[in-house]
Amino acid sequence: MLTRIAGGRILDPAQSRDEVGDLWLQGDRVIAAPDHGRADETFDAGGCVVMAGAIDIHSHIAGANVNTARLLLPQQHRAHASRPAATPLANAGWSTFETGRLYAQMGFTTVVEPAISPHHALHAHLELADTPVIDKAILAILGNDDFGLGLMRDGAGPDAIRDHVAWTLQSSKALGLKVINAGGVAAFKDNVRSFGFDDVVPRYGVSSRQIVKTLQRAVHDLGVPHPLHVHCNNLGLPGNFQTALDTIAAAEGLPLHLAHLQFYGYGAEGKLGFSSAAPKLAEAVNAAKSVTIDVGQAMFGQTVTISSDVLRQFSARAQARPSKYVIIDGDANGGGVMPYNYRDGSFANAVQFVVGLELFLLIDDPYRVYFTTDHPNGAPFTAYPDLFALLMSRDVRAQWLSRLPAEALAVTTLASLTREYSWGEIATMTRAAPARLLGLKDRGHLGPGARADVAIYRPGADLAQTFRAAVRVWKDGECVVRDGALTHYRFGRALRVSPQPDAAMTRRVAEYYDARYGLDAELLSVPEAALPREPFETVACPR
Amino acid sequence: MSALITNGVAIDDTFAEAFDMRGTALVITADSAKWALQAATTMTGFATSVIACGCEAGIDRELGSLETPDGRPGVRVLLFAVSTTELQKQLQNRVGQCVLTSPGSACYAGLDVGEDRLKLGAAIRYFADGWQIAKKIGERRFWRLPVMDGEFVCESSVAMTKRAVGGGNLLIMGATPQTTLAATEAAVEAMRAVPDAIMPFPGGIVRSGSKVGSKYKGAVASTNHFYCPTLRGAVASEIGPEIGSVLEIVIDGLTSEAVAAAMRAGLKAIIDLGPARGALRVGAGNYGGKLGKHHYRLRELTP
Amino acid sequence: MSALTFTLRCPPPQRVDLCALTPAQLAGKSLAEIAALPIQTNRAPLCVGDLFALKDGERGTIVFEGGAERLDRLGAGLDTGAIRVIGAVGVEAGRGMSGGALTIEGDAGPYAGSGLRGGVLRIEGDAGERLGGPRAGETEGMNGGLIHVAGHAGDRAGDRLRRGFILIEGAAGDCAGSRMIAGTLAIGGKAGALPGYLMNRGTILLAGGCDEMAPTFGDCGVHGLTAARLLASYVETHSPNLAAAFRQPLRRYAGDLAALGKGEIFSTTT
Amino acid sequence: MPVGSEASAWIAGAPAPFDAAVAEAARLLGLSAAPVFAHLGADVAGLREAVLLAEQVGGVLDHADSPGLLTNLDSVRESGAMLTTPLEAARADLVLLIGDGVFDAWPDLTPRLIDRLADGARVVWLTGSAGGRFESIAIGTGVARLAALGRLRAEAKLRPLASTPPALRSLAQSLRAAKFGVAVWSGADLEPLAVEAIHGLVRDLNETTRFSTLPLASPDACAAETVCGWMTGFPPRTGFARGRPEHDPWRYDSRRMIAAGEADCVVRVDAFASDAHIAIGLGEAPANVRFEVGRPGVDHDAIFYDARVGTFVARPAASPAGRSVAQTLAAIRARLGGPPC
Repeated sequence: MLTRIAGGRILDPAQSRDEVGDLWLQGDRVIAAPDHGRADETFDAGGCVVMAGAIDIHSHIAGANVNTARLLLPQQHRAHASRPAATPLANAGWSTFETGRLYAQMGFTTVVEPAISPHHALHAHLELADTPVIDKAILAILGNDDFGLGLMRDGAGPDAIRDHVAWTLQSSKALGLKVINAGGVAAFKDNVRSFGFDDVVPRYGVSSRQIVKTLQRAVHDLGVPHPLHVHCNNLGLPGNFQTALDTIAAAEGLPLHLAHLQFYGYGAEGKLGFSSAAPKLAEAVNAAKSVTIDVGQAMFGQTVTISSDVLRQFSARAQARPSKYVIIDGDANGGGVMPYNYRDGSFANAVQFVVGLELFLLIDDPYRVYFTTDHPNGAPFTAYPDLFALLMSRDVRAQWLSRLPAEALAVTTLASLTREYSWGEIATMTRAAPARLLGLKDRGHLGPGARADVAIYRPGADLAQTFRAAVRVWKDGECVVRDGALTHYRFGRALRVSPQPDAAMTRRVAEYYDARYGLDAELLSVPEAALPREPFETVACPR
Repeated sequence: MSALITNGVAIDDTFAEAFDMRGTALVITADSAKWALQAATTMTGFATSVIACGCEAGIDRELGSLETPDGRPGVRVLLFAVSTTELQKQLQNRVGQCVLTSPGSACYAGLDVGEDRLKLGAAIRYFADGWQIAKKIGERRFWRLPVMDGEFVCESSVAMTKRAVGGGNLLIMGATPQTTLAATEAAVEAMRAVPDAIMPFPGGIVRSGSKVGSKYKGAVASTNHFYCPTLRGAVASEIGPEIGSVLEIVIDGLTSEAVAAAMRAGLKAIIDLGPARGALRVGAGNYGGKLGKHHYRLRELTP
Repeated sequence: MSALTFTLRCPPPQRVDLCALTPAQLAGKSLAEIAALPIQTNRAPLCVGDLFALKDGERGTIVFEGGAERLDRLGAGLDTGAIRVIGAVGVEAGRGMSGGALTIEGDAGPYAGSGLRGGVLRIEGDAGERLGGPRAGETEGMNGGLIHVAGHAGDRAGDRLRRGFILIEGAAGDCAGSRMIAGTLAIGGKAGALPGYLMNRGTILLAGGCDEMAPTFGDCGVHGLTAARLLASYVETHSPNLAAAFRQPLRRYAGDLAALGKGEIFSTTT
Repeated sequence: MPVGSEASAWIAGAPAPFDAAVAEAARLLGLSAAPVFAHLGADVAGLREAVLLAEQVGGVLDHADSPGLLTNLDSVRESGAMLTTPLEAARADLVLLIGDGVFDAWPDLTPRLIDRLADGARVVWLTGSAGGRFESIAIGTGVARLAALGRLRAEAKLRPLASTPPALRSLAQSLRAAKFGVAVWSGADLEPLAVEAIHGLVRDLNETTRFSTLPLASPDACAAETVCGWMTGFPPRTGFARGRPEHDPWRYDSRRMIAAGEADCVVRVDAFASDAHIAIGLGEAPANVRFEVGRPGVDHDAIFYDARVGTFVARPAASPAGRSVAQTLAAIRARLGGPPC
């Protein structure tokens, strides 16, 4: 099957291409224009923008904590439409099927679930396998687990740490490694109620800084393309920008990714003791070239926060709306699920909203700032189209700002920012940059050989609507979205890295599981064969 | 100044000049009329003039047990101040110190409709140190504060009107202090029957009528020397030789109509009493009509 | 003009969902359109006209002649107007009502008045379990308005009650007022065991005693409370009997001390 | 897939070819106005196909162990909860067992949890009446248990209560003094309000110390809850008659529906029974069509819920044999024209 997408504006920052022209797809790949030029199918993309499928590097779409959130909030996600025959359960209120459908309709073709406890990796992969259309991946969590902290406590060398990370990535079939409130969650198990970057975990005698730096080094040494993905300490607290600054400084030239930086952009200025510190953070990020961040934009409305930062979720429990929460003391990180309502009349929520936008607009390099709402923590991913519009239009921003409390604007700088993201910058931030960050060489661009993941948008006056409903989306060369609606299912694969741990580490882990749990460590790993279809695609670790 | 003479009483061709105020009303109940009145009297004490008391307050009327929310005897009191902030402060201080403290009392909104609402129970509930309980009954919300004789029930909020008027007045002039007082007392008694209006001074009467300003720096008001009989020969006096004593009645009302009605009732009582046992002349205080937006012409109020 | 009348033709062959049949939703609809509204809850198609004979009338006043235990969600979402049912109804009668009046001249199933926010629900027969209570997964039950049951009520009447009044003339089942958040629940007959279990705030009146008080309610003695007089005045028009009970000297039990402990049970059996 | 000479499918009690039984099952389900899946004992793949089939035929999904499952879940979703995992619970210095059914719900409770506790850890069992193993306090069941749990919670908040039995008061002090306590019970065994009281107790304790809970339910019910959760957003007692998932624990109670004559076709999937099978037909014990199915992890590779870890594990079959639940249900769905998924 040879497909020609004709006469669209091809926007491919990775190839420095921005021109009206044709794009050719054959099988599951983008190809150079063939000599004979006769397509089986031609789509007239005149007036449209043609981009690679978008990539979301941080969105909580699957796994035990997400499912707990579904079960916790039955009233919040009722289905209101019956399903179309060709897409079972796609209109269920909050299903994996609906997740795949909604992402595809926005032109997203790859999504990373960024926080999976290794013991729940199989569950997460099962959910991802039931998430149609998109490719997906998980990041495995370490940094609060007894085995890993024990290695650090006992002074294990970098090789042992590296092998443990490799074992974990291999066992959980993950694309990368995440650390969440490093040491803080473990400390909470000993009833510690606040935990900073240089605080020391009881029983283990290691600080958060040591944990982050140790794991950062291990990930780097393994050659895993995606740098350590860090959820810092002190999330959500006034004055916590200092924690983020300290963490950025601790990168010391090695790659490090800071997740949902918005939640760390808070000063303690102003009469309410809460203000935007986004300019300070943006300055630090601009200067630290080895650091990447995603924003975790907050948008107004009802949502639910899902986090493996158990300490943070517990500390914030009084803010749950509706008033209920689940806190899980897990085998390592566990999780916390708490419904929350961001209100535009709330001073604090308005500051959060503004901090995110400030970070987007003040960080210069679109290759180092990633587009996320930390779905669903800042907002559901379905809010992305509105967020694109906010970034691309000062007028849209001005309209939103007019609804916010004046006190909130007084402790922020957003009103003075004039930058408007170009289509090219949006394409970079959502395609070229995340593919580079995750080491996905055949995604995020439209050069010959690229995977035929293509999204086409028809720019209109309403930018949010433009991005909400892609005109066409191809996944692996198959057209799955027409005029903003998913036509049928196909199932993508989970992307993973496959570093080989030293056999000695495998033995050591096995001994640990036997001694501590009386279980075979293999019981909690993800066997490839157990999953349906063709579950995994391995991403190379170049080192 | 030409005088209209009615039943021998001269009514000056002048007007009382009054000002916009913020006003509200409370209903205070207790197990007996005696204790309802006690609480009301205490909370409206030292509330003669906003100049020094923060607010002007008084008893509007006593209520029978069929007229109150809890079926007990009650008293309706009115409070007036020049700003919402001040009225709020006075309300919570006075209810907190004088009603909350009074045996068996309860306190309800005496005004349901207004441009704004003031915190009532919502402001003093913290006295209960966490033991306070809110209770919503229909559209009304009450706070219940455990106290040593049971519970103090206090409505959460009360309406406030911005259409209240303060400073309606009558100047009652007679031959002797005795006849002047008799006429003024008669007027006050008649005026008390008028709803939505109070006379905040002692017994409704002020003998030290004031003018704006003073020779002393910082004082905003001083004695109204134009009406002081003992200065008659020393100043450009407003009173003739037949006047030996002047008393004033100041009226605040939730509406301008209430102030006018009170003045009308007072004038009628004075005229009905006649000059022999009462007043020779009735005037009113004003500032030339430039300061207050409400003008009550005595001639128009004379029956 | 007389009321729009739905006369039950036959026992319902399946449970039916009648939430579409409220004055606001039927306003402007022709009789034929109303008859064609789907009400089935399984795969067998069933329309209003299949189950009911319709007699045209004013849309603001609706009468159901004949009831059945399978008539679910009758009057759910009612916001204005009046619905009268001559007969029994199934689950969730008047769920989420925000105004108007729903009168059931018969028994109601479980979850009657669930999540009521306003209006008056009157049940002349008995009510099933969880009267006014939340559906599974909701954090709040009834949030305003008034429910009056002439007969008895099942277990956990007033579960998670947050605002408004539930008046039960007859007996109530176990754990009446469980998990109450606030509001007022008055029971004329005898209540079952552990009224007010885990209640945080709110008032329960037991005019006929109960099978067993929870040990986590503290006896605060007998009082004539002004607040009870206020409640009596409000309840008077709906239930002179319960109003009279509120005016009696009442023993006050504070609780549930296992929970927030700011609720109370008033008992007339001093 | 021939299984020797023995039949693997039956129609009306008579052995039948698999395809014929699939056709008959599809016919019954296709004709049914109100099909009800009354039990869902299956591995993940089987559950997945059950959900898809239920959607296809507009049926209702329930599980025989829903009462216990929902007793646990309702309290979580209505009030919230502190939860932990079976592995983490072994870290506790105090384990509070509640209800007589706790060992029935988790037969491996002793080896998997109690025996793995550190030296010095304390186990207290709040039993119904009998004196149990461990240190036990009999608190009764039903209303008596609710009253006792309320008392325990109030005592743990240091509320002044009259006449609390000394054992309960002393236990409340121990709960406050625990460094990491874990309460364990079976949802099938406890009153819903008892579970609510325990979660409230644990919430209160976490104001000053660390405490969590390990609510037990049957493993295949947990699996059904989880798979239905990600596929539909809801746990069992979810129906599809109107083309979209609707969750309603009262209306979609399969036992009630069958008793009330509301269900006109019943499907029971029980791959964990000794005679692993799927039965379709009328009534509590349907017999119009019956399929023998393979046992998950024994006769075919499977992923299922493992009570030892509180999540899914994979187990490859030692010697593959028989059709799985998934294969059987998928065949029925395909026969009904369901799209591949």
